Amino acid sequence: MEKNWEPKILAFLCNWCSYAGADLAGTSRIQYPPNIRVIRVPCSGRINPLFILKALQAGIDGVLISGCHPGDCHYISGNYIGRRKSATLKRFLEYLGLEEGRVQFSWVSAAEGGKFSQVVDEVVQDIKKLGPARRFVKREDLRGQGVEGSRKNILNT
Amino acid sequence: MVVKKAYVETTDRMLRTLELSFLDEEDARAFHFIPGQFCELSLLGKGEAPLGIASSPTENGSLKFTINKAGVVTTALHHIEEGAEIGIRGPLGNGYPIDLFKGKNILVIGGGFAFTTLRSLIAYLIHPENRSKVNEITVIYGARMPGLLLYKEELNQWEKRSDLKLVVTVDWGDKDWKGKVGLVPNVLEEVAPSSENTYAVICGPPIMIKFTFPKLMALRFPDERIYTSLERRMKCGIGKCGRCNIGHLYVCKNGPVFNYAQLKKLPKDY
Amino acid sequence: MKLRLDKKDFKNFLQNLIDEYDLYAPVQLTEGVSVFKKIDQPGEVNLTQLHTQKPAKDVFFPQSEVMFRYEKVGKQNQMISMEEGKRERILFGARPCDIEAISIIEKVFVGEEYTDVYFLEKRKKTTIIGLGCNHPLSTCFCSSAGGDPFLRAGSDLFFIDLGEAYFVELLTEKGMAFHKNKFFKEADPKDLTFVKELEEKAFEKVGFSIPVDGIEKRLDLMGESSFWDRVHEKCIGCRICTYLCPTCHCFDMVDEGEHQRGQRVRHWDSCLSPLYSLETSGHNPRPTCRERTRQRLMHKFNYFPKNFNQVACVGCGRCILYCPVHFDIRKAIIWTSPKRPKRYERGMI
Amino acid sequence: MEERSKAIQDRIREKAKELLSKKEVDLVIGFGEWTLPLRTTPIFIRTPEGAEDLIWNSFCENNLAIYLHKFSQFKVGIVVKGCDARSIIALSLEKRFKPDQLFLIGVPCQRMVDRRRVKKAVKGEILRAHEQGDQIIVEGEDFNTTLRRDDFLYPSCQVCTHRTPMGTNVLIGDPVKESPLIETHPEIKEFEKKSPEERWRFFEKESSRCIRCYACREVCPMCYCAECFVDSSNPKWIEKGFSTSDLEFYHIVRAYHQTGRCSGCGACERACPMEIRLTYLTQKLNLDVRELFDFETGIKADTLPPLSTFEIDDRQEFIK
Repeated sequence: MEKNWEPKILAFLCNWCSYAGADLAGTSRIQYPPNIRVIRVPCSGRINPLFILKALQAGIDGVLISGCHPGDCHYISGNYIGRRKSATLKRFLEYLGLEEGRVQFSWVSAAEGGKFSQVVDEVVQDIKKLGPARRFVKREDLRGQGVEGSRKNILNT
Repeated sequence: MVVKKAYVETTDRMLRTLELSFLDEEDARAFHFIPGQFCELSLLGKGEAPLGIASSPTENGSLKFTINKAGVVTTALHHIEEGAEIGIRGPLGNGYPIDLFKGKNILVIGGGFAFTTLRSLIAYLIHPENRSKVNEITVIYGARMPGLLLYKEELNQWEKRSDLKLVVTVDWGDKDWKGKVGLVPNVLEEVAPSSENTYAVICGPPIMIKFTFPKLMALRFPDERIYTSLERRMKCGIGKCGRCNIGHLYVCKNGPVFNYAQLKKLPKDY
Repeated sequence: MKLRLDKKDFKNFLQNLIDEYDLYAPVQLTEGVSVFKKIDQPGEVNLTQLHTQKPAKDVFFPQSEVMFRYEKVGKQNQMISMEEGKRERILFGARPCDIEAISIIEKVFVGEEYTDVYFLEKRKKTTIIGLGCNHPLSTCFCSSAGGDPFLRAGSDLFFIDLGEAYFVELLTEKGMAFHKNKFFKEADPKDLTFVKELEEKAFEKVGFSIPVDGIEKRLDLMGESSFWDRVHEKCIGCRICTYLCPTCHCFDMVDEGEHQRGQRVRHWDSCLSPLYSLETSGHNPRPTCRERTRQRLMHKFNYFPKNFNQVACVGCGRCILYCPVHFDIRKAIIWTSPKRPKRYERGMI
Repeated sequence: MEERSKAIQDRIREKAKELLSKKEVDLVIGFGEWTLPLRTTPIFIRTPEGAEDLIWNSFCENNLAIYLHKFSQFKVGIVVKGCDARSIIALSLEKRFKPDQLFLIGVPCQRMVDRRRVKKAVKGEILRAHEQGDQIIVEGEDFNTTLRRDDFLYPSCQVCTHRTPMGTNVLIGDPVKESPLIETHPEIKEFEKKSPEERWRFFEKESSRCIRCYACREVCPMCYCAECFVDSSNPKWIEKGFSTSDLEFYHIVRAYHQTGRCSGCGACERACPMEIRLTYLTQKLNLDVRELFDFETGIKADTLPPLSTFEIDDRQEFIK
């Protein structure tokens, strides 16, 4: 593992609860690790498994999906649908051999700034234990750089 | 090549014209084309798209393309800024049979944004150097709405010319529209140009082409004197990648310009 | 020149090739699945399967091939063209049908007007070692398609398995360069008679029963035949037959990567995919499976002969073996013939 | 066995003839003879006389439900096994057919024979094959081997517990006693015991063989999206290039999209020319769905697929 490696974590936060929760954590000046990049989504049920896979493929070390508590969904049942998707996807990825904990889920309400920072803390700790993502990551060297023996000529296009 | 000028053509903002100039003098001199040919414009990271050349060989120094926003590449070409560099591969395809047009009347029928290569042809024919080579030129050009007409300024100039008969029509007019209203095949029937000693050149959406052919037949145009430019999905542009064939001919290499006599022999795969 | 190579020397012979060339030969990926791959160890070569899954065209026209890479430095685009490895290549263990197919692809890619440098460069650098088919499969119909199980054309060297040795023929200039190879010995006169025997047996097995001859003319009259309404019915539009076909050569070009750097790649493409001919306007000139199946068969047996005087099918039988819904191209060929059995009319394709 | 098959075959023909001559259906989709041994092919019968081409044996492996998309404009009679019928029920839950558009001729399935395994069990090419009792006799140029049928069944057939088709209009032959040949899914249980590292390596090795022919997608009755995510250019989910990561991406999503929809027919695995193990993905999802939501695909015609519905008290111990 590289020295000073810090995990990159992508968080999909639902607009109505978790995003507001993260906001609250910020306005209440609760500290949490700066490893997460947030993408705001309308609802945790909006998460397409493709989003998670695409993130992991791009080399994200961990993905956090967070939505409203059961019963609190702004769209009544979005998080219930999302919960089923999450359950099956998590099991499936772990079955295939992706490390447990790369993809994590949480319920954080708009009032739980403290819980949000705690969740992020835990996720970062978990991912740090797992180390940088290797499986499923698309290798950089296949993407147009560092080919041995390729001749460089500058062509004006 | 570098984008010299870029502007939106139509009110729905779906068509944008790019004027490109070569970065290299030598390339510019080496680039010879005839109206009706096309180029593959290439944006790194997005891909290539085949586009008909809208400028005429007589307009030295720059190439003009009018691009319909449809796929990934064309959308990116819509967002490209003036001064940006893009790649170009061409000229490809056969182009309009200009040599055959010598001493003949020319009837140009265009619809929608397929007018680009026809603009190239007309600009070429009305150039002082070439105008004397052909007799009468009649142009019928239709679009869905007045706002969707391409090259409006030029159309105005052409209208004023005495050596060119221009009929512009739209499917639906608006309150400012003073020209014709009607579909291209019907307008063709109305204008009824003589087929004597005349070549017809059609380019437009498949449905327009389909309905224009019978009207031309009725006007007694022989099959060999009806030329049309076809459109297919293309990748390589040089007859290798396989997808644009109609029968044993490749639209990119043997076309895109075919006459009706050729098309009649081919499967109806277009 | 006729030589022999004892099987006990075979490994060393291969090692010798690996030392001097980039060697491509069949490798088994898992039981029953093999492809042509670059060989590092002689032990990897596995000739148990008559046909590899992916044909030998993969060596000259890979499924995915980088055409060039690009990088953006400031506003400038820097293009990096791909350089092929310097070493000469050897294709070993390709069957006559695959080799014939390479010459068919060559007709398209190496033209008068435009030449495909990616293909040509590889083709020029490659010495082809063919391998005769002692036991053709029941799906093979190479003889009917103009080849045969021991066709030498296209090969620089030709191997025939004699059991405990290989019979080796040096056929071209490129092949003759091997005449001093230390593992080759003078061929036995007995070998020649044995080869003759093997050839006759294989010829007999393959036979000439499929009426490929004259199919171009027959299909000329069948452009809108009801045949096409039947033949596509069970096709599900997967790309197996086109990807595994040794003569299919359609490709797609796409850009991969980001704005800053990436590459332009070409991939195999298939006429059976709806996207193949879908225009950006949304119009698809081949909207259903019927047109797409017709395109596949017509391209092979009508359009291609029109352009190149040869059918684009070598009778390897891969499309018959691997079709998930069991489409048999031989039946389609027989259908076009006036001598087809009556029950074909009922739609038994 | 072959006597039973013969009797079934006769009754399938009879039924097809009846349907076609009374014009109750436009066509009958069933199985027909094919040129290679150990195989049959889907055929499409439009005339009563044509019904004579229909056959039934232990090689009727295709899931014919895929053709219902192609013939959606017709009234179709279709020969179905247990798995085909389950696919059809799952599809009708997704409202793919008009009611009464289909006439299902159900055949209790004797489990189908894995032609690849048979092929690997003998040396040389198989030229002829036939069934006799519970044995398959395969002949080649210089061999004649008798194999026990039950040793050469498709993995998906070995674990099948719903061989008698459900929701059929007519059932030909008596329902069979339902029980798997091997208890649950030994392969999956075995696989789960391995370390994540090993499991990933296996998955990587399998998917790296993929040649992107998408046959697994095309043969699947449940894969009918107008635009598959792999074909989408905007957004571009995967690149078609060299990286195994892209192939893994495809196989994960293809399988995962079948969650709660897969009937476990195994058509994807049979179609793959590179012999990639695919059912170990879908079977796992089926097991999960059974465990988590107590759902089996295509058993009940009125229960929504698990991912389009929910229960308030679904399991959520994995959520923080």
